[in-house]
This record gives sequence, C-alpha cells and structure tokens, in this order.
Amino acid sequence: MLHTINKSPFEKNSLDTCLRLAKPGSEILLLEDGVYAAVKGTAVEQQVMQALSDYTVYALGPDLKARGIEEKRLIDGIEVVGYDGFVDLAANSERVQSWL
Amino acid sequence: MLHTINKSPFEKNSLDTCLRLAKPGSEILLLEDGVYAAVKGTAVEQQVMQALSDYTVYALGPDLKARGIEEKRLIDGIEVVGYDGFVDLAANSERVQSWL
Amino acid sequence: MGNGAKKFMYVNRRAPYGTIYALEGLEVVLIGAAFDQDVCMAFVDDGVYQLQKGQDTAESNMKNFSPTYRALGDYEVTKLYVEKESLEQRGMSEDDLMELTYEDEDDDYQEKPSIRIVNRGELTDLMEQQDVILNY
Amino acid sequence: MGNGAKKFMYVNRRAPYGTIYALEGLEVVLIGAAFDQDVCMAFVDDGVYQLQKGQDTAESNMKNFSPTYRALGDYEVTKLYVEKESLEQRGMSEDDLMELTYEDEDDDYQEKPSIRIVNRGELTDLMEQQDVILNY
Amino acid sequence: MKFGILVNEGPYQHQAADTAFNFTKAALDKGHEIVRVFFYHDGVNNGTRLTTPPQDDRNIVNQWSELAKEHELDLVVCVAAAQRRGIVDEDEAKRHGKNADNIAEGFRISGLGQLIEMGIKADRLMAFGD
Amino acid sequence: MKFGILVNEGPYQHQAADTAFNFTKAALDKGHEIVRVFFYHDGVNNGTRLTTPPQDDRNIVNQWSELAKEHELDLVVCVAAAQRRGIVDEDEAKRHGKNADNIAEGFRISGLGQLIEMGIKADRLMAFGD
Repeated sequence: MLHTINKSPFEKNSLDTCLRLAKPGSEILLLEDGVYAAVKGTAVEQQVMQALSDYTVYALGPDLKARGIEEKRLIDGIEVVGYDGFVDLAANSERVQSWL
Repeated sequence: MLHTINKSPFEKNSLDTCLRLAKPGSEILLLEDGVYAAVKGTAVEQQVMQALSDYTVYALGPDLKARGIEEKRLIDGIEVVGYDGFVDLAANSERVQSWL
Repeated sequence: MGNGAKKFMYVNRRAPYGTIYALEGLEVVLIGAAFDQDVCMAFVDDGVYQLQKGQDTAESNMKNFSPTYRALGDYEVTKLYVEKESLEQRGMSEDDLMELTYEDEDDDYQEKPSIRIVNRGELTDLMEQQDVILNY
Repeated sequence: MGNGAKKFMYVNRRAPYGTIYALEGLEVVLIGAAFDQDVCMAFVDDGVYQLQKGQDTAESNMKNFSPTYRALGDYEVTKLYVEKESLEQRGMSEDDLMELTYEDEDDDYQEKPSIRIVNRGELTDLMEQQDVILNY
Repeated sequence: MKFGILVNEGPYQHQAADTAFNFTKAALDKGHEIVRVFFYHDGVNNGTRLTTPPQDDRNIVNQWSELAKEHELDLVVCVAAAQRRGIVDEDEAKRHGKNADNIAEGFRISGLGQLIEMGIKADRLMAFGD
Repeated sequence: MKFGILVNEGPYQHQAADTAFNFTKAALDKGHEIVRVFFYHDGVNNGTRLTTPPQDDRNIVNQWSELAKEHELDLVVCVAAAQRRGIVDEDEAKRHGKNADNIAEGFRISGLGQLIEMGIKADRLMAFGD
C-alpha cells in the first residue's frame, strides 16, 4: 500500500499520523512540502530514520529540486523518484492513501 | 499586543510558534479550530496552563458553541468573548498578530 | 450489496467548521450510499471532533450539518470507526460523541450503535482491507 | 522615509511552492516598498525555506520566484530577520541561505548583508516595535 | 477606531471568510470605521456573483454586498490575485479578451497598493486566513 | 492500468493542483488510462476560463484543457461544490438566473455520483489536495 504525505512535518501532523497508522512493509512517498522530512539533521530526522526500518521511503525529485534540496542532504536510504516513478509506485500498490 | 490563533493545536504548529514568540503580558485569542486548545484534559493542556501564567487567554464563544464545547470543559482562567469582545480586544491592543 | 462491490473507506481527519472538508466529505458519503458499495468511515485526529455532541452554529452563522450524521444509518452507512488514540489525545471519550445508530436488517431490525471505537492497530488492519480510501 | 512612516513587518511562516503565500506575500513587499514606510521581513518556521539556495522548478513546472528575493535590496527592503531556532530545527545554517545584500546609502553605498539571524527573544522585541504585522 | 480587514481565503472552504465578515459586522455595530476590506490570495473568490449556495446555508458573497451597501464599505479585490483565479470585472474582461465577467455587486478590482494604503490609514489591520 | 484523479484545491493557491496535473500527464505518458479527473472542494476553481496568470507562469486551466483535448479526458467539476464557489456553465447559469458563465473548455459540470463511479471504475484513485 502506498501512502503519500504532502505536508511539512514541522507545520502539520500528517507524517505523525501516517507513521502511526501505516502497516509496516508499506511504501511512503514524500512530495510537495512533505519532502522536507527527507533532509538530514532536522528535528524529525530520528523519526524518519526509525520509519526507514519499517517502510520504504521515497521522495519526489522535482519537489526536492524546486526547494533547493540536493540529494546529498537526504537521509540515507530514502529513494528519489520522478513523476513517472510516482505513477509506478501507485500502479504497483494495491491502494493509495493520501494523508492530505 | 493581541495574538490570534485559528488552528487546531493537534493539526498545526501555530500555537507552539505563538507561545514561543509572544511577549509575556500579551493577550491571546483562540478562535475557529484554535478553540480546541482551550479544552481541559487534552494533550496540550499543560502547555496552555503554562501559557496562562504568562498571557491572558481568550476563546471565541460562537466558535466554542459551533463545535459543541461547553464552557465548563474549558481550562480555568480562559475567558470567553463574543465577536464584540474580539473587536474590543483588537481595539485595545496596540497591534494584532494573526498566526495564520 | 452486489458481488462486484468495492470497499470504500472515507477517512475524516479535519475538525468541522474550520474548513469545509468535513461537510463536503459527508456529502460524498451520502451520494455514495446509492451505489451499493461496501462503505465505512474512519474518524482520526481532529476528525473525531465531527462527532462531538451539542454543536450549535447559531452565533457563528454557519450551517450546522451535524444532524446529518444521524441520517447515515438510514443510508446504510453503519460502520463509523473512531480511533481511540485520537479521542484520548483530545481528552474525549465515547460519551462526548453523538449517539448514532442503525437498524440491523439481518437481526430483526434491532437498533445498534454505528460508532465503533478502535485502536490504531485495528484501524491499520481495516485500511489494508479497502479498495478505495478517500481522505478529507 | 517620512516622519509619518509606519513600521511594517511581513512575517513569513510558509515554505515556498507548497502554497502560494510566499510568492504572493513577496508581491506585497515589493509593492509596499513604493510607499516609503519602514519595512522589514521576518522568516520563521517553514518560512526560512523561502531563502534556501539553489531552487530549481524546471521539473515541477512552477514559477521559480526565488530570484526576486535578490531584488529586495534595490527596493530598499534591507532587513530580513531569520529566526535561529527555526533554522536549527530544520538542520540549516546561514550557509544554506541565498546571499542577499543591499547597498547602504548612508555608508558610501557599501554592499551589506540583508539577512540577519536573530534569536526568538530578539524577534519578540522586534515584533513589539511594529505598527502593522502581516503574516503569510 | 479605524479597522482595515484583510481576507485571504475564499468562501466556504475556510471559516476565515466567515470570521472576517462577523468581525467586520461587529466592529460596525460598535461604531468603528472600516477603512477597507481587501481580498487577497484565494480571498478574491469572495467577490464572484456566480455563487448559488444551498438555500439553507448563508450566502457569503451576498452578505458582503449587502453590508457594503448599508455601510458604504470599500470592498477591494486584488487584481494580480484575481487574474490568477479568474475574478474579472468589465474592464478586466475587455483588457484580457474574456467574453464574460463575474464580479459581484459592491466589489471593485484594484492593485496591491490598496492593501498597503489600508495598513497606513487603519489603526488596526486584521488578517483572516488559513 | 486505470487511474481516477481527484483534485481538491484550486489553481495556484496550493501545489496540489500542479501535482495532480503532473501525475496525470506522467500516467498518460506511460500508457495508462485516466478514467476521469474529478474536481471537488476548491478544486472546482480549476475549471474557470476567466484566469489570466502572469505570462512568465504556467496557465493551469489551459494545461488541463489542452491535455483533455489531446487525450479525450473527462474533466468533471462537482456541481454542488461549484455552486458554492461560482463555477457555472450555460445550463447552470440559466437555471440559477445568472447572466454569465465561466466554465473552461473541456470541463463539464456534473454530480458527486461521478466521483463514486470513478472510484468504482478505476484501479487506483489518486487524491490531490491540502
């Protein structure tokens, strides 16, 4: 199952709720302002690193670039995908939950 | 100075930021979904009780009623005002900061 | 419910009135009821506030749509899952929520409660059983 | 600046692109610069992301408005206060921010930095000195 | 006392549009002056006459139009924000080759300078948004 | 594979409107089918032809209209949400006594049932919003 998060973890509670309710083994895609959760050294870094042991975490490349986040600043283990990869993730999951 | 907060403290970071930056002695008005911070027994109760020692905290009555929150459920010390009281608070403060 | 019925879950995470998502989300559920699918609703985070008793919008001049939740049973929307952790974080219990019921046609039309308090693990399992999840 | 000038502070608390507030907020600042008031900007919470270096929107097909911040100096908007605590929470330092400067007409047009890192207490004091605070 | 009112969100989606109206009405009832109501961001969507909300709900656009008529309020829709979102008066329609306009009674379209001017003239600027 | 696309926010204010478009385009490029694009909540505001964004910015409404033409997309604006927000086609204008309409090319106004039907027909329903 694919979960998407499009909110900054510093502004809204979407990441918290997703991590509380997503089944281990699920895929999580960070996009729009949600990509800020993927960056090293932030106040949510531990939470995201913990999540990486339960989930596969992706971040949307075009949204990282728009926000000036270079890939080397990402937490190890987070995979970058484009819109085509987003489509593949959705197609390959049985269902999608957007934590709007 | 009057600070207004219209967001739920469980959904957004507006309350946190307001309490970090508002000068002690200021007035804080909770309105719209912000009124949920005024209720007893929630996960932010301690934070709000602490705030009451530094600030005067108000909640907008019409927004409490819309959401089914009876006044007896409010944290002691929070004052309820109507739209007319909101106008008075704004008029009596030197400036207003809306933490949108 | 037909054999080809899909499982729809409407996840409500927003408080009522501050934004319109709760009201317009409810409109989807009511329309959807005519399509003979397997429908349930989940109330998570601030979504639990939608079910708060005693809403009165007279002074704020908005439309009070809370009575509509009582109609859900008649539309055969009978599974309203409320996350226990979300209630607790907000200092609420089932007593704070509206009493919502439905008549169980498979059990001599007995009146039964629609609200079911579930913990996070149960909600996770429920989500995994769905075909379509709509989040407001 | 006239004697009757008011002190305006534009408080930016949102990330760029996810919503339009940053872009349209900047448009207010640029227009406001023509009114000869005492203007400053504050960057708090996700607002600090607006000043991140190296923004490139080609693949997301949005308008990259970050170059506009470089024009602020020419509009005599020279006080950009960035909250230290907000940077730290996001694992950022001044090195991550665009280099924004202005020419100080009171000091032989020397080029000086517009960004000033302030702590929460300093920002509190600055807010208390304003006449008008606009929050995006 | 002179209030300036800034509305940043459209009708119905966010309560901000309602709160702005209720505040404005309460301020007028108390004898205060409203320098201007400025609609910015999605707030410009409060200025369309094409809404038809359900009959058992409030009509946010008409409420503003009526309050403006009664108190000679200056309701200003930001032109730049309106162009992005499709709020158009007769002049704007002509200027951009549109074959229709949708501005509501009592609203006018003008520049962002009107917001700054409102901030200068008003004793208090009140912002309502998301 | 069949995708259904739900758009819950208007153009420009939230990136959701852009993400929905970029996803839809990418899905089509990969040979997937788009059952329908349904515009709900403020998302209905994507369906007005009266926008004139700055020339150096993308035109979100036209992007949808052009993509719809190219791929015969079904762009549906929810009637109830549209009535609250003032998105109107010729029929709706007549029905509610409005003297103008503003629907953009390639969009049609219809009921919420089209959203449910899209959820039933599509293999995946993708929601984009705030």
